[in-house]
Amino acid sequence: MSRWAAALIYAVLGAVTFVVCFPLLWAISTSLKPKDEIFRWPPTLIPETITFESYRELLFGGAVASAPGAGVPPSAYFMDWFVNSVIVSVGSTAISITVATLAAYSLTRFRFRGQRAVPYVAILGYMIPSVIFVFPMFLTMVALDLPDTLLSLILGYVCITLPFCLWLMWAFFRGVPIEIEEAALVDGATRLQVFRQIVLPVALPGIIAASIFSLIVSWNDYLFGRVFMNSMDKLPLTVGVMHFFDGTHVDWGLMMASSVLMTLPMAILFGFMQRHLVAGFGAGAVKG
Amino acid sequence: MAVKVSRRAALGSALAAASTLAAPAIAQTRERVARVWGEPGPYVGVFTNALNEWAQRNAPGLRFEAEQIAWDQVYVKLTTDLAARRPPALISVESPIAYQLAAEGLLEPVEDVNRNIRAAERLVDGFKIDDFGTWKGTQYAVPLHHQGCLFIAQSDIVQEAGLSDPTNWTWQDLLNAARTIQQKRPGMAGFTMALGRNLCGDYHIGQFIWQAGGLTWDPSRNFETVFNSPATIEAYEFIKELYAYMPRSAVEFSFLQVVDQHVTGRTGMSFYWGRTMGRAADEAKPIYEKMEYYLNPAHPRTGARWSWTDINGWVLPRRDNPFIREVKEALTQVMNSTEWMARYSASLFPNVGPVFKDQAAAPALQQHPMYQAKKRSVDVIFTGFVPHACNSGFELRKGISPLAGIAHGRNVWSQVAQRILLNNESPRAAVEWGHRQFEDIRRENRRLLG
Amino acid sequence: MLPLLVSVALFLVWPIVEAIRLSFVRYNPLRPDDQPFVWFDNYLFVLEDPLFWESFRQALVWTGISTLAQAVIGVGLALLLHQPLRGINAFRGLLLFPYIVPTVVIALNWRWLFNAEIGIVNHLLLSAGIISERVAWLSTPDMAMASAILLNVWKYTPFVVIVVLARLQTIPTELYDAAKVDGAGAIRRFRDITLPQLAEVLAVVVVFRTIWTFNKFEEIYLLTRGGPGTSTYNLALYAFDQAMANLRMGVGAASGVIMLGLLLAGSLLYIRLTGFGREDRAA
Amino acid sequence: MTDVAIRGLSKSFGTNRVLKALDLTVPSRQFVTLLGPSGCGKTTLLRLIAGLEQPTEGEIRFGERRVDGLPPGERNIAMVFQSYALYPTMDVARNIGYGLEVRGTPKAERRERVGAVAKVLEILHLLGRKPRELSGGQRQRVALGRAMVRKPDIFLMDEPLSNLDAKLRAAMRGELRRFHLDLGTTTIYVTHDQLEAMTMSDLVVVMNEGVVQQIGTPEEVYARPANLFVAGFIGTPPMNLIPARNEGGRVTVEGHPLPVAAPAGAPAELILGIRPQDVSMATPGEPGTIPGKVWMVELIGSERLIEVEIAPKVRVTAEVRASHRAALDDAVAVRLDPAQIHLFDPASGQALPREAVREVGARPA
Repeated sequence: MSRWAAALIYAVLGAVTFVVCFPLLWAISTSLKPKDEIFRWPPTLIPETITFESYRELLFGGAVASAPGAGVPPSAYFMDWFVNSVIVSVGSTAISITVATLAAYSLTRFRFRGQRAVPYVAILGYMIPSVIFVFPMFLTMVALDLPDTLLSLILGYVCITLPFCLWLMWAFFRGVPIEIEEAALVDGATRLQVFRQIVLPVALPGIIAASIFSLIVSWNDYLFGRVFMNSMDKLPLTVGVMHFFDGTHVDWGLMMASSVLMTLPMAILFGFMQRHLVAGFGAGAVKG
Repeated sequence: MAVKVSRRAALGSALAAASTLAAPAIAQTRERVARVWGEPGPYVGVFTNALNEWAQRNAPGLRFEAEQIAWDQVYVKLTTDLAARRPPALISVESPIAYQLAAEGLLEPVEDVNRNIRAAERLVDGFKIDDFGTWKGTQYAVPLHHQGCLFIAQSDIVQEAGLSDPTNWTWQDLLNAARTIQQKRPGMAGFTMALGRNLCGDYHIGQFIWQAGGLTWDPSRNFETVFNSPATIEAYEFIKELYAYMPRSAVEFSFLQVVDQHVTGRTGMSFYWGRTMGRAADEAKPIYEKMEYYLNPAHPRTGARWSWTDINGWVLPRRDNPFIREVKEALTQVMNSTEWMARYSASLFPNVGPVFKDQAAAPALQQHPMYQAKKRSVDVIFTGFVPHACNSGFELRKGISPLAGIAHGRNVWSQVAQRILLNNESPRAAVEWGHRQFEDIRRENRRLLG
Repeated sequence: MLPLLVSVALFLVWPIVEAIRLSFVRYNPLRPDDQPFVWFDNYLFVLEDPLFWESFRQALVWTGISTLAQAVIGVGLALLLHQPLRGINAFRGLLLFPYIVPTVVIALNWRWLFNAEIGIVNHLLLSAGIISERVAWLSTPDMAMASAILLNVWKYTPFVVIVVLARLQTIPTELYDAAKVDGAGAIRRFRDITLPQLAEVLAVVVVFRTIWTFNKFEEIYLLTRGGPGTSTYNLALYAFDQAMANLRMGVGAASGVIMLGLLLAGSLLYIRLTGFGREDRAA
Repeated sequence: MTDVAIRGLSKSFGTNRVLKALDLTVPSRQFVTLLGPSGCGKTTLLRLIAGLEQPTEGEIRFGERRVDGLPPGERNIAMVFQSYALYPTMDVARNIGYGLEVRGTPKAERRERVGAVAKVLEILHLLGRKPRELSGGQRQRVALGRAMVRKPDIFLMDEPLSNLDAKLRAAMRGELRRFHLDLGTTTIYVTHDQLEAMTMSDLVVVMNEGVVQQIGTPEEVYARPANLFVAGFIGTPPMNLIPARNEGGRVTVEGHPLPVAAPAGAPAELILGIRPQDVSMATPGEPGTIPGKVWMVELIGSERLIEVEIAPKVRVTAEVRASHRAALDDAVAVRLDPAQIHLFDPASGQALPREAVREVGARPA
């Protein structure tokens, strides 16, 4: 490739990258501004005064005990929401991946009636808009005496992530030659050992891709959180931060700081797992 | 029931797997939690603190918990939680919805509470208990607060534009003022109101309709739909004229954006409740200092200055509510306490107007710095507007209508405005469209009217 | 294993069955005990509702433009990212990044960026002289739709990039060598080798993106709530609005079921395109 | 010291009977090859022996021990797979030692035994690598090492050389044979390649359509095929099989009498089999020869194959010295070595008793 062509590609990529990253850079910039600077016109691209006040309020605001005559500001719940989001996304991912892995494995390794239909069902489940089943599922949660619990969210997210995870794992296990399992059986391993020591390590890229997918979906969900949850201290982050719009007031600094903090865990995860993401999603295609 | 049981059985194994992994998520205490719904804002939290003070002394193991329901989420929560037969124990909700719930027969009568707190005697002049949510002679609401939507102007800008005292303005003066300000101050809107498809838009538009003499359903004529009157069309035509001096994006504005505009100095005048002043005091002192509240500009012919007012009371869901007795006792205790009620009202000054005389006269309110600094405006907010208070469920104070809540759920009033402003429909055609929507609502819900 | 699968299927299938049941009853959520069976009234209501058709049209615009833009930009970026250049991995990481940004975050950011009064986008365009007065991005019907589409393209183009990139990496380099020997230039090589090799995966991606964009709820709900007016409504918003704001659960469910039918058709197309599960039969 | 005894073993997949009441004894310490075309059931038989499949009926004994109910791990066997089936996530050392690992062999001992095997296989330097970093031959050795390290009673090998290139395959044949001689472990080896079977085995089991066709030493199955299938399957180039007749106790081909007597009780129609190596070229008209025309000539190195059409569609291939030249359509004749003639009953496909084939007026066979 000529140097000019390379320079051109760099230029195009650089420009696109800037456009792509700009919303987040702007969010970071806003989150570091003091409140009066946020509303200034013309806006300052780089904060003139840098303050971590918004972050402090989010991260440590919960420590402020509320006086009996004053309400608790929503920002005080931020860390609760953060922990909730971690619990529900990790919890639902753990369940989804466990079930999907076991189910996909048995789908590819054992014969049973209706086996062939399962991937079809999975792919359908994978395309159903959640707006259709959020309400019936909420009624189910109520019937199970679970509304307003993190468990209800976990189960809800399992429902929306499982079909895709199942499908992805199914695609992966199909690619695992049965001979290596037989070799292990001949070597004297039990079925469980075969699964744990041979199959799982081989399927690891698939598991990682499915986990990332599941984490993204459950971490990003808004609708289920909105409908299932009530208590301020039990909300997931996505629903919680909407409380910063209190009708008459929104603190954009706080909003952007929470945007940054919400994105951060996913960004870190993504940084570490990017390679697997491409590899894993290459195997199937992806729900978005 | 059979379905439910089999479903439980089927889900059992999934739950078993789930619960081992999610043990921390479900580990919750077994205390009884009575949920309290209210708007976002500190006052519901304050009231809940008061309820909990009662609970600690009188009902061990019971805890009240505030759940803030953002304005635009009221319907989602109401719909899902009532449909799931798990209502909260106590609700403070915008009055038209409260009226609707009362007519639906979903609420517990509260005459006893109102009697025990001597509500009738304590109520500030101009309000009656029935205004808060009495349906067919039964009281379903305990007066809690009032919030009237008023006209806000920056005195410096008004003076600079050479305009008269807004106290006596009519619509024409308003239009003229908006035009003048827009010309004199480049980059500043003359006037701002909400025209988005949301509750705030409904409220702001409603005021103009009533001032012109229009209304949606006529309670005196068995709630006949009367929306398509010349008065209504006149109101929308006026809004269209006025829109020329509003920010372009007013067509998406809701509560927040209107306050934002005013507090950040990008409009000379606006409609809003008390909160704009409170926020300006927090964030924009120079604007706060020049900010004045007035009764809404009068319609030139009718002279009416109606103000969309949330005449807000506590309501108690009747069904599936195991806390009725305790909530009533707690309410009685708290609302008999002038101190708590004053604290409630003062927690977001001057957003939640005091409903009781003793509360209004309490030192916590009288000596509030904002009251000291802005006595004239606060008096308008707390008491001056009361004769002009009505709302879409209590139009022109003619009588309670249970249909308005539904119409707000569909934002019919603001949808009409959007058809005019965004789709360029003629006001007459848009109003006719709205009329049909309202007529549908009336037909679908005739049973509510009884 | 099997009981586990069955219970999961129940968890998944039950809500759909319930949604179908709801679509045949009149159901005011405030009165959960009163659910009369009304046959196809809800469907008739939906099909006679101009707002449904308006939402449907808008959903087509929103889906069509978003998907097309995602496919074109996605393939273009994937081709660039496929070049063996130094530091290309850093670009890959940054360009795939939007995919993981939570919808709530990006919707909030968009509202902040495109804020008509103090948004940075207006500021930049004004100072660059591209526009002469502030554009009310989210309150002008066309602009609101454009902003929503832009958000969708921003967030989901990385998905196309990921999949196309994975496919590009499997195209044997011999093919290009052969084409070079045959004297094909860069453009011909792209047209005759790259594109046909990508065709299948592109078809899959486009079907997926189409179905998913068509079903999107949160992006629009959080950005414009369907407004201004109803100019950014799609079917998901319509269904939600009917059920929640209009207290017509049955109508909401019916429109959901209609969406379900459309998605079934889309899935069939997908299965056709990929021959999904065919290899299974041979095994 | 384990022999393998198989009695009445059947295996069906659905309605498809892959093995049909098969009996087989694999003597202890022997290298036994299961040879047959693809689909003949040889791999299924191996997998049944390994315990990877369950028989439909019949029994399998290792020595005195009946094993057909045991899981593979309890049979003390080792298996080398066609694809090697190396564990992709484990390095070579762990791959080899895995069987020991799951049996709880202490780490030190494991390392020692893996090392010893690796040394024998000359893969010591590869122990830290992952399978994907190995060449085909190296993978093959690792797979072998994995089988050897456990000192199993029986080695099972499923076409272990088929994925190697020709040269490597030839070298590995010798090595495998050598390992077997050193270790003396009973080995069952599945292949479709008769060269492997011939060069490596003590015994060859020729299978077709789920049935054992012949069991014998390589020499036996080559020199005395039990039936038409074995005759046609074994030997390169394949044996000529041409129609013949029994005319009054004398065998004739296309009307030309051969100096061979038909055994007593032989049917009138016969099939005559003769390897190309036992066919020589002659001048037409010589007694005992069959005239024909040269139909095709192929040079295969030091030899040349001459295909002679002796009647329409009936051709006999002769393998002669490369120096022997022939032009297409030359009129020639072929002479069949009477001592090497095999006769088969076309109805049953079975070979007629070898003792009964006599060269007319010549020395005994």
